[in-house]
Amino acid sequence: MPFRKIISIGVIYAALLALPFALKLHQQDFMIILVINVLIVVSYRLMTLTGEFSLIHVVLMGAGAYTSSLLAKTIGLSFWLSMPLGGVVAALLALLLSFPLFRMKGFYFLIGSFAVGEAIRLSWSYFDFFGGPKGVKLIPSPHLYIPGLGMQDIWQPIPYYYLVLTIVSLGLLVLYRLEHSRIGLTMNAIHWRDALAESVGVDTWRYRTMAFVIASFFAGIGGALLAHYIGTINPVMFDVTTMVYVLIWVIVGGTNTFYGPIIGVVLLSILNEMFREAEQLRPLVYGILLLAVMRFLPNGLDSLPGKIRDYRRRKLDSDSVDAAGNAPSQAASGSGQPSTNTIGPN
Amino acid sequence: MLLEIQDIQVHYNKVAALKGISLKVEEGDMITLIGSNGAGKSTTLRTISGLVHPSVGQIRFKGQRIDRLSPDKVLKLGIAHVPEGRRIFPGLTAIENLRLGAFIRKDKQAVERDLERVLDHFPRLRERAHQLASTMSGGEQQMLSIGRALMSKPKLLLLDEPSLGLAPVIVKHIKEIIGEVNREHGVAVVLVEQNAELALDLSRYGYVLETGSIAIEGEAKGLMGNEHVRRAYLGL
Amino acid sequence: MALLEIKNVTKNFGGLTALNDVSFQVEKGEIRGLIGPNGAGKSTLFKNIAGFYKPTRGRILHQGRDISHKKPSHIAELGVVRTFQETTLFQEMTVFENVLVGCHLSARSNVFSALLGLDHGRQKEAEDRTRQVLEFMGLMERQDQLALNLPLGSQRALALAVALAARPTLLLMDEPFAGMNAEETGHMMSLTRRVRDSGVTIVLVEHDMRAVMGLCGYLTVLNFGSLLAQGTPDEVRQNPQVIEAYLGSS
Amino acid sequence: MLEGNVVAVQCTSSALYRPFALYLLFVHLLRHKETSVDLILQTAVNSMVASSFFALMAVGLVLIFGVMGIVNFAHGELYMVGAYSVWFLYSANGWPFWLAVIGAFVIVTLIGLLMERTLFRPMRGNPLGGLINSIGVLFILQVLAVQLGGVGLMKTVIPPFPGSTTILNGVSISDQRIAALIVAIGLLVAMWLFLTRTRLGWALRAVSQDSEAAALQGININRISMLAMGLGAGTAGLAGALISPMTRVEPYMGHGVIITAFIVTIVGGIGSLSGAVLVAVLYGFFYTFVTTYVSGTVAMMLGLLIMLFVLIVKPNGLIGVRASE
Amino acid sequence: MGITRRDILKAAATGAVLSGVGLPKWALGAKRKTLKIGLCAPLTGEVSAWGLPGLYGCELWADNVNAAGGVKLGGKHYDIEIVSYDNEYLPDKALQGYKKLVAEEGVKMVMMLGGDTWPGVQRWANHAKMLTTTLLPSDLSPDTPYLLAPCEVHPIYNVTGVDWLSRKFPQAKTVAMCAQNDSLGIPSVATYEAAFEVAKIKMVDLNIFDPTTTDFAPIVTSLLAKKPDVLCLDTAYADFVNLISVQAKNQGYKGKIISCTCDNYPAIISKTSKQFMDGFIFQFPDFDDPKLNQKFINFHNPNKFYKDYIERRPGTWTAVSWEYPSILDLWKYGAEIADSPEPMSVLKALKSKPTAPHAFGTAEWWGKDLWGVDNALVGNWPVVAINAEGKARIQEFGSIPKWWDKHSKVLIKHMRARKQMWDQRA
Repeated sequence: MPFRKIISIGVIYAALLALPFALKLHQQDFMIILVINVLIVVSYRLMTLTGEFSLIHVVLMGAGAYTSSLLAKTIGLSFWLSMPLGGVVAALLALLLSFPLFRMKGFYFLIGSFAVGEAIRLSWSYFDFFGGPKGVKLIPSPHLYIPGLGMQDIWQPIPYYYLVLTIVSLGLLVLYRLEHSRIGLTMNAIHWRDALAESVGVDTWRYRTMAFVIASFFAGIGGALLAHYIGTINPVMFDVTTMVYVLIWVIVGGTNTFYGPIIGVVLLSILNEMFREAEQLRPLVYGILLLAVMRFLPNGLDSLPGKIRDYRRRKLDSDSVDAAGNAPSQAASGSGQPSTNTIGPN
Repeated sequence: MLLEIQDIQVHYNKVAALKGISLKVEEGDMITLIGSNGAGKSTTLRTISGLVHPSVGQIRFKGQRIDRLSPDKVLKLGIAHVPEGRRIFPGLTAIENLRLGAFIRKDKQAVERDLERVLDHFPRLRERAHQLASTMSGGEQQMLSIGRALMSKPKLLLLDEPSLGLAPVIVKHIKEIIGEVNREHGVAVVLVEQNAELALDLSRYGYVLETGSIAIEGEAKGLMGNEHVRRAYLGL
Repeated sequence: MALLEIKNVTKNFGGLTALNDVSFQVEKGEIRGLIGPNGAGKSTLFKNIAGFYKPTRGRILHQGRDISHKKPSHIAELGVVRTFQETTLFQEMTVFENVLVGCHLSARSNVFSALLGLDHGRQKEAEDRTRQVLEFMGLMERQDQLALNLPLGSQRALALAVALAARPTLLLMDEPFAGMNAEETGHMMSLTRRVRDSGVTIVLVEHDMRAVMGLCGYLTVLNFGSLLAQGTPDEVRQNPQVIEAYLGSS
Repeated sequence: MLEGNVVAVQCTSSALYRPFALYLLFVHLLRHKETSVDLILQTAVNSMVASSFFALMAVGLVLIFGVMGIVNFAHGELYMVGAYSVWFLYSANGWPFWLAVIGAFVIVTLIGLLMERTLFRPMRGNPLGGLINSIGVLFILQVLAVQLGGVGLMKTVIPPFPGSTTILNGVSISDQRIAALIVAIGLLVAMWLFLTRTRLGWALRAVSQDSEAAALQGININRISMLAMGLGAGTAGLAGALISPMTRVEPYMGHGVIITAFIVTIVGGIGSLSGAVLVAVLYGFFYTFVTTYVSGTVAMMLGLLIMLFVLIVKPNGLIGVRASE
Repeated sequence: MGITRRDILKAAATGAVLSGVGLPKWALGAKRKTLKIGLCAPLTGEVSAWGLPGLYGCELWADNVNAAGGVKLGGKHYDIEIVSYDNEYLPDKALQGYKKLVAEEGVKMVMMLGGDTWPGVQRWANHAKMLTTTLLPSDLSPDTPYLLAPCEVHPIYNVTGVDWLSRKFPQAKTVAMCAQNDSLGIPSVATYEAAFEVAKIKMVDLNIFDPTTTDFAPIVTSLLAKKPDVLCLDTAYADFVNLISVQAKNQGYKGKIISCTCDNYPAIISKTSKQFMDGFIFQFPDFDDPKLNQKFINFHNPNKFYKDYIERRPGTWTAVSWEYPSILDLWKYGAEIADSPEPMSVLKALKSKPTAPHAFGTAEWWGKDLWGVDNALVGNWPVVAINAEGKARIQEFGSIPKWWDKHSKVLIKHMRARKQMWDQRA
């Protein structure tokens, strides 16, 4: 890792550690939710590495939240066991769902994942076991043994913030390493050309499933962290509206880089708080922002540096070289054929 | 001069598909482009019909520049393109396909007359007029595709691999049809073919394309026995 | 025993018969040319061998093992690797990464070892292999470029390198010479020979007859989904049926 | 007799807590035997109305997807705008009802055209981008509805036909529903005639089957896209306009509708208009019967699972007829 | 009609905020000191109908009180300021909002809708010892010492309507009921079951539907198939009451209808008929009802309040428009007794006597048997019926405690069967 990167990450973490003391009480809560959402979007991006976009991520987050809450409430399991189990159950659910879902690709996968997700979510509000539409209340908060202080109930925002920050950082580290390992490389390869990957022996089904399962594990962890902080969950919290927000965060941020979705969620969440005064108009801001990003940065905010670089380079080029003979040609037919990567269709 | 192409270049992404091609078509003429896969034959036709725009060079049709026009404008000027693989509309009936060929025309009565003419010309299509195009055989689909193009009453017809995937008997029939279209309707034809024998036999003039450039050109009869052609095809 | 045996393979799409009872064999160490006019069924046959399609009838044997109903990735694992028509690469990845993905089989790792860095040895092995292949294909100095920025010739070489990285015993090359000029073709031909000399059997689908005739010792000709002729280039060239199929007769 | 009823009642309520919905459906059909003729007939009448609206919504989605390849998430909001337009023109500003319905159709069509021109056209070939843009529109339209009508209670659209017609003893249907049903069916027939009998209709279908070949016939793809989007949006708006006197007119009313429309579209085959209409009818009956006999949640859950099943069986698209390679 | 000038002004103002110009929310500094009261409720989204009209009511209440000289506590005069936070009816947003109101705005009481948004707040509210109110007494439990349900004791008051019905129309023998499946609908189902059992009216059908339902034709069909004498709509949302009633009329129903609420009933009459709606029984009076001018009513000047509200915020009046203000009335009463605005002092003052002034008359602190804590204010509750002129009028004030004294066992039985007792809800 280059030195500059280490320094900047160090600075960011120093700021993150000091931050709660500079914040007002409700902003501390905001930070906790935001940090959890960072894990949600970054894990969602792992899915998109293989080129698939799902609409079930938030439901799997809910699965983690429900599992952990119910285990903690009904059999009194410790948070330290129920939380990872929440992740495991979400991952297992994803594994199970991968069999029907990965028969589909692209748009069909998107819609298929939406169908299963919504059916699962409706079952929470339908069956008493999950608490029905009211959901689960009075979810216990985690306890931690701190030397010198004894057993501590971690429910106040600052300690919980550090707990969340630690777990999410670990999650991010894992996701980062995974992406930069050969496995991540292979997932990326599947995204670009799944047939080529298959032809050199990559079992694309296996890798898609792996990405889905791991992403869901972290979504489940995120859900559990949320549940044990708020103390209550209900099916509406994990509905398609929430999913749409995750999708927006990820896409506005951009999926080309690890930090893209993080930029998306941080920026939009802060904007959302800033526009709280606008009350009824708040979603309008979202809508317009979304359209603007798609119009000017269709690959997300993280494509901005590259665009600027491109622009500079082009400017340099056109200054130095007479580019008249090299104007890039456009296959701008009136036809609606999408930009297939074909070369010479003869 | 009906069509004149001056040194056009076409790039897909950054790769050059055509590296400077020039050719000419006279009124009522029939020329052919032959060459192996990837030589740039289809790209040339797609560039003429406006599906692709050249990065360099000009295309003139009856003296007017058309290299920046969209396909519907090019068609209105009188150039019809029968694409590779037929590309008929599978969910429409044969007759609906044919009528769509005349989509740009406003002269309703003349369209009906031409429809009758095309159906006379292709009795097989009349038999299957109300059948879904997807249920037709390959040869019938090819006829439909040519018939559809004729419905726009073109001055110039671009034919891309009309014999592709067809059995020899059908190929023969298609060849006859192309000849008739050229002679009887007075339509100029640019024919792209793998089947060089067929193409050169029909045409007045031929161009042999190799990797985006014209390797050799000349009167079709002269090209027939040309070593260059044989080599391009069979590696002699 | 032949390296590859195609036994009575038929492939139907709906009502269309793309391959009709095709049988032939490829011996170890050959460069076999598979030719025929457009639409003859060459690509379909390739896809059947590589597992992207399943034959409707018939069997495909590789080293005596039936591979006709296996998944593409499994077939690749058994040593049958294909390249693609046109240039199919991981466009937005570097040359090095492209080949590294190709090494997938020789150094697979699981999630946990990848995370904990336990696969360091295998990782290094894969990287060594990648460098070796890049060296072999003469792509070493371009290893950090994005695939999409390479000139056509290098892109094709890279496609070959990706396939080679998977350590094939049988390489299926789909039109590697399409769109190349004479110089590029010549370079690609020598690369192909080098690959064969390194012990890889090659089946080549190609329209560029100079390349085919120059490379292949034996040709198989398909037309309308059926086997039309087989023989040495000279035999095939003289074969009246082949001439008719290509140049047409009227 | 009464005794039996009580059992049935207990069963209905406890149905919420039991897992085997299909089994329950069966049990309930048996339990309701004593009133079944009336109930089944009335439910069938209800189903027909539901079906026609499902069909209107689904046909629009299919048109837009077929021609432009875009999944329009804002389709439910176009429906909402249709309903709001009627409320605004008819209830708030005293236009005649039918004029207001036409007004709604025009307004929503214009919104559709605007969306095509400014948002979907630049996204051609980028389905995900189109989807995201439609979500942006969804937010904007919801906010506009809140701004136009305020929050609080639903907007009241007084039915212009307050009466109801008794079809059979105990089976009746409101005149408003009859009127809406007639218009909906009329529109579907008109659309079918347009698509199968007119040049423009053929052109539209041609573009959805092979847009490049269509361009080669001189069909302007941009114009056809606008036609499809205008028509698709217009039908959604009309559905909203017609249903406005019968449902909750509020900014979020499009939400539930879009899920149903997706189910119908997917199960019917996403490129197929006739498939969409057929499935809309079947699903309308299925949904209404399950809602009547078991519960709306179960109906929705089963609908989603049916959709999933169809996706599993035909995972790579249900596009009816496409050119084979 | 639709858009008023005020709306446009508001939109313009919001636009200004958006464009970054920024308008101070509380533009002019007050001369007197200010006391803040928080409202943490859904102000946007699908549940906003339960929050926003309440905010409008509270603002009117505050303006009235301030105009009359504010509140005098400990020798000082205070103005009242309502500080609101939109919790979007989401637990996490509710928690943030609650903290913001309490810790940063320094409010002296937080009013909430309750339900989904309460449990997340509970722990912190206890920790901060903050006086909080809810409209949903089902939030009460022994763990909520500082939470009051001082206005609505939903759904217990529904027994008064059924009681009145059974006395007025003894010929009614059967009832069919529908209810949405949520935290409002289910406890209400138990209450109606108990009330009908006491009234000896047989329940012949019960249809519990999903809150996302939009088409009520199938539900009404299945209800009417049982040919009931009475149709009971449970605690349906206002929009549901509207749609169900219209469906019932269209499917030829001619019997009685009883419901917990019937907001905006003129709209329903306009969609059905006066004749059809004649005799519709529910529990929420119009505030222009002259019967509200009786001596024992504690809501301050209800008729004028209603008139002013309608003028200010036309078309938005619902039950919450007066319910939150009535809580403010009670708070003012408590603060004046305590002579201090401090939350715990106010709470102590309020609970110091077994009774307190409820909007509809003096009521007692009650609830131990149902919620494990006596934090709900229960007394008389009006029974309202629509008359032949299409106007809702109070028929009587029924006494909830009197009913309870006789029939508590029945209610507890049904509550337990529906798993609504506080010990079952934890």
